[in-house]
Amino acid sequence: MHSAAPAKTTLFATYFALIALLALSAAAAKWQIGPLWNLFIALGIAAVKTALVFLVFMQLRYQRGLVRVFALAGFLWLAISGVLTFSDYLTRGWTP
Amino acid sequence: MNRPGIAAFFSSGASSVAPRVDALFWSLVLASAVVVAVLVLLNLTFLIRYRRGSPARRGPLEVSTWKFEATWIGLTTVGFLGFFFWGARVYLDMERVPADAYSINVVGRQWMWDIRHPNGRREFDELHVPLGRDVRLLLSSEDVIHSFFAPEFRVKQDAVPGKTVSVWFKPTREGVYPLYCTQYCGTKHSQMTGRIVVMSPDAYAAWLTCGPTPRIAERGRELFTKYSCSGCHDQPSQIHAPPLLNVYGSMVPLQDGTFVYAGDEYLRDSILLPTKQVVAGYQPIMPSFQGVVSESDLLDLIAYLKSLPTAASAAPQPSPAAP
Amino acid sequence: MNDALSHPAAPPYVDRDQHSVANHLGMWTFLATEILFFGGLFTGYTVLRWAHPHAFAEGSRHLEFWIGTANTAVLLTSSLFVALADLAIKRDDRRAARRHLVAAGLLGAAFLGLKGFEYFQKFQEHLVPGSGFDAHGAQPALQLFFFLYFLMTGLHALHMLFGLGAIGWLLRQIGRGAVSRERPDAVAIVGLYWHFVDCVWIFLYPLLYLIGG
Amino acid sequence: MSLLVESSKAPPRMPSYLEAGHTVRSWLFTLDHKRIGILYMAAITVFFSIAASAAALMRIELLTPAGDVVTSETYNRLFTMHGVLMVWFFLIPSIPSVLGNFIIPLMIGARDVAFPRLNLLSWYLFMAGGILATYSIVAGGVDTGWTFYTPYSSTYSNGHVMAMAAGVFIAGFSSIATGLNFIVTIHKLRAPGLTWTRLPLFLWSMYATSIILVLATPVLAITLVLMAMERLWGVGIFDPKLGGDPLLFQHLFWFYSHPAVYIMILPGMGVVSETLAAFARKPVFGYRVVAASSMAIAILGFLVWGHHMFVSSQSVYAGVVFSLLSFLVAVPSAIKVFSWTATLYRGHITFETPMLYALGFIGLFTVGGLTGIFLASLAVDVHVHDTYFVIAHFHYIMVGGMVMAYMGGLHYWWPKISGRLYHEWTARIAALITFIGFNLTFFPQFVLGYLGMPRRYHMYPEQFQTLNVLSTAGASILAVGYALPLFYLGWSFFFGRRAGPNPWGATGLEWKTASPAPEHNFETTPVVTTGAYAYDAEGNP
Repeated sequence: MHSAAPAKTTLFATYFALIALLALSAAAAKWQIGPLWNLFIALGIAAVKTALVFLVFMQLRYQRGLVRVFALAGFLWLAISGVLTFSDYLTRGWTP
Repeated sequence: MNRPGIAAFFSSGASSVAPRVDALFWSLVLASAVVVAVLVLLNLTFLIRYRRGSPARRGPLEVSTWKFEATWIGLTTVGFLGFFFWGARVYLDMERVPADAYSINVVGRQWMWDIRHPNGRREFDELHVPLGRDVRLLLSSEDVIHSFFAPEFRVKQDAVPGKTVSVWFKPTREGVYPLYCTQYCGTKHSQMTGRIVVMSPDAYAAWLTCGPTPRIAERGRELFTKYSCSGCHDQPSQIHAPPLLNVYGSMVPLQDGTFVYAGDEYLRDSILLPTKQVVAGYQPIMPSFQGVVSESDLLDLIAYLKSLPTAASAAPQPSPAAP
Repeated sequence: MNDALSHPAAPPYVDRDQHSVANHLGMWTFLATEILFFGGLFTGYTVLRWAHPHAFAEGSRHLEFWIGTANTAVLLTSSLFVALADLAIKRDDRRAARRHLVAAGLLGAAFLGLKGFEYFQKFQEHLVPGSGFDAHGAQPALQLFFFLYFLMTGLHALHMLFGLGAIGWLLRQIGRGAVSRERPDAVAIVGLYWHFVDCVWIFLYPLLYLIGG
Repeated sequence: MSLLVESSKAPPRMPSYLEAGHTVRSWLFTLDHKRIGILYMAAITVFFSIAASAAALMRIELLTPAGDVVTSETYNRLFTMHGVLMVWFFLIPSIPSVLGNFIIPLMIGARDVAFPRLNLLSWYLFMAGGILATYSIVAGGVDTGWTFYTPYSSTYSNGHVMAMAAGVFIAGFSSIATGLNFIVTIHKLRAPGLTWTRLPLFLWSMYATSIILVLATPVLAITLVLMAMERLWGVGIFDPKLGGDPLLFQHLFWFYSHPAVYIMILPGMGVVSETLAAFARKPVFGYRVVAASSMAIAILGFLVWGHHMFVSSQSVYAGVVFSLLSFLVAVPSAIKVFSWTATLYRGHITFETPMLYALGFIGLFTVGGLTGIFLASLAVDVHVHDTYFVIAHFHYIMVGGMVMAYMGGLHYWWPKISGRLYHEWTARIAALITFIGFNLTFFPQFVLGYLGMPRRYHMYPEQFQTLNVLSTAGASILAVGYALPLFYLGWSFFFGRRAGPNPWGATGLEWKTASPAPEHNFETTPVVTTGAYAYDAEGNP
């Protein structure tokens, strides 16, 4: 499993992509298009950056299926916690 | 409360919802008893018949196991879903507060229940309610979480600091019933108990007027000045703040384009969390009174706001004596 | 424990490959727990921000945009160096591996330095939650923003400190030859941790610094 | 019994793990999973005894309606201590850390768990947490209840909340380390031929448990940090005065604590599957479905926490959703009960002590599970929530279920642990006493709850006294049932008849090696060629 590892050029390409995304993120924050849109853009860029780090730096794309499942499990469970918690908050004002 | 334990076990309760809860409860007991009986019978039969050395026939099973598995997965799922719908139906009715319910404020505090009736009459650890009326309790708490539990009414609701929660019931039998706090609230949790007295409407009306009744709306008006609410909200004012006449009971337009119904919860939120729902056309400049106004002052302030001419002036507080 | 002779790999393992796979799986499982550890905070943050959008926007404006941005760049660069160190050790270039790790460690320290500077600033501005907190006329939920700010960045900084410790340990192991081309796992494992802590910051940055709106 | 035959063809004895060293140091610095299991056993026995004493005092207090034995402050500290110690320092580590540690590597044919050092560290973390919790009790106690609800815990309580929370926090990392170890062990160290569909059901249930340990515990950790910070700092996100929300604490807390209930029952289900197969001498009915139901419980268990909050002023709609999901999580549990019953069909059943405990488990767990259905039904839950009905329900699951299973498992694997047999009839009688005492203690509490007696009440209205007296009487019988094994197991450890490798004639790799297990478990790595529970038509392995 060590044989397949990212090449140096891949690492640098990923790094420059990350820095570019950071610049984009910082610029987008200064460009006001409504708080919700800004938030979505900022979090979307963060998600792309994290995906890059996971796939290349953390070599997820070179790992076998099992490790990928474990890497995703954390996020899936985080989603469970967020979605079900918000099933309460978002419907609090509703009355039957 | 005064009845012996075993009789209470089969009582139908003292509120309109109690028989419905009991019907569900006893159906569950019956279904469970059947399941347990079948399982015990099967287990005992197998244990005796297939004890080691018994002459019973063994050998591999002739049928495939998955048919059995599928059958009981299907049956339990259907049975469970049935009980889910039943339970949810009754629950939704329990949560749907009737529009014309008679409102009483209940504040939980370590370790007592502080109760205010609409005319200002106040009592502690004892709640008098008229028979046959839909009674709505507006529960809040001054310190920790408490829980209002009236077992004979099959009603329970936590009183959470920082918000007001409604719970309602319709007493169907005169009498004296226990009231407990069921959310652990500190040292004297087990002494935070009281009584609920269900009286005939006439007796209740008489009871209401015989005690001391401070005019809480008047006190609320004084607080309105004391907390400098009037500086901004009384018209005319230098500061651009929404006027408060005709607010209670109306639909208030908000900055984000939605509307909110201005009930008790809205008034409370507007004082404590003013930027949560900003009225369209105004700036979120009002400071929060969270931690500044005590729970009891807050109730008086809300009482004052409700006493102002309202959008639905034609429908004032329902008079308590009406059935 | 002294009969390792009969087994070529460390005690419970049959061979090195099995050991290496187990190490990776173990680390990823640990990272899943870390996601949920920070996840509790993120859930709390989301609920409160939803309840108090104005206070949170106000709080975000009190933070130094440039420090947050610079720190993100610093961490991303350190991550690159950790990835390079992993590559180097697999190519049996221990000197380069150490050099890259030192660079990553220095960048990590720089991050903490900037963070410390920002903490100091907030302290001077009376924005540290507690009795000395000055809401600057904003609503009380501003204090909740700063409570979360300090807790989230503080826990992140604590993870950074552990990461620095791990890098120090790794440098020593490489120097002793205990980590080498034949046994390179430790670099990848520490690397996984370092990259993960980096990812936490990747989310903290927009959530804390970019929501001023 | 095939005892003599088995022992005569046993291989020449390697030194057992018990003989590998006799110094204190050889125990405290051991990396052997079996010894670590024993260390855990010693520790949880102590915590169980402390927590059980607290329960005994509470039951004595509740003999009379008045608060006449202890003060309210003391009573509140007693039930907090009982809850915290039982949940985090007995139930959660009981089967996983004691029996799991001991048996998992033996069952999969491995020399040890994947990370032996981490395993030892987890015991030390557990002890550190336990000592902090004990310190907070000795220093004056905590009166928040085991649930630590805010704002009571963060602002109003005057107990040693910080020390207690720190203790639980640290013990949580011990849980995580154990779960992580088991996951990797089961994935990576299985003997050749031991495929997932041949895995004994105990391993399936331990795997499912480990997933919960790993994914739920971190949320508890951060929740306790948030609560402690609020207490320390006076500022926090649960504080309504600043616009925080006390219910958020409950969401986060139950996100952990509801799955934690399954940490406390899934391993028990695994033990029961093992013992039933062993004493019915027959494969478990519907093996695949039973294995899958463990995983289903582990995953669905994360979706139902809101059923603890039906009356908390959580949204009505969230309540309905959580209720539906709670009904669904009951389905896999029901599958297990039916499958166990069907397992007995056409078996060759004998009634040794572990089997008695397993049968007791099935009965009590069924009652506990069915009353869980009551609590998932929204309208009924409103009435019985936070009353003795809930107490009875979860004690049927936790004590009737998990403690029964732990005792059953302990007796079942005792020959492997100690190399000796206990006195069978004494053990059977103890199991019977436990079963009777348990029912007498907790069944009256269902009635009390329906009648409206709230939980955590130091004093109570007079009409509840009869049932409380019954319950206390039952508790005294239960105490005898728990005390007996301490004596006869202790005696057997030194003087019991020697057990062969496989005294029960059971399948499973753990029975293929000597008793007590050799230091390195197996002389040669075993190879597996059949599924679990491969008994022939006569019930022989």
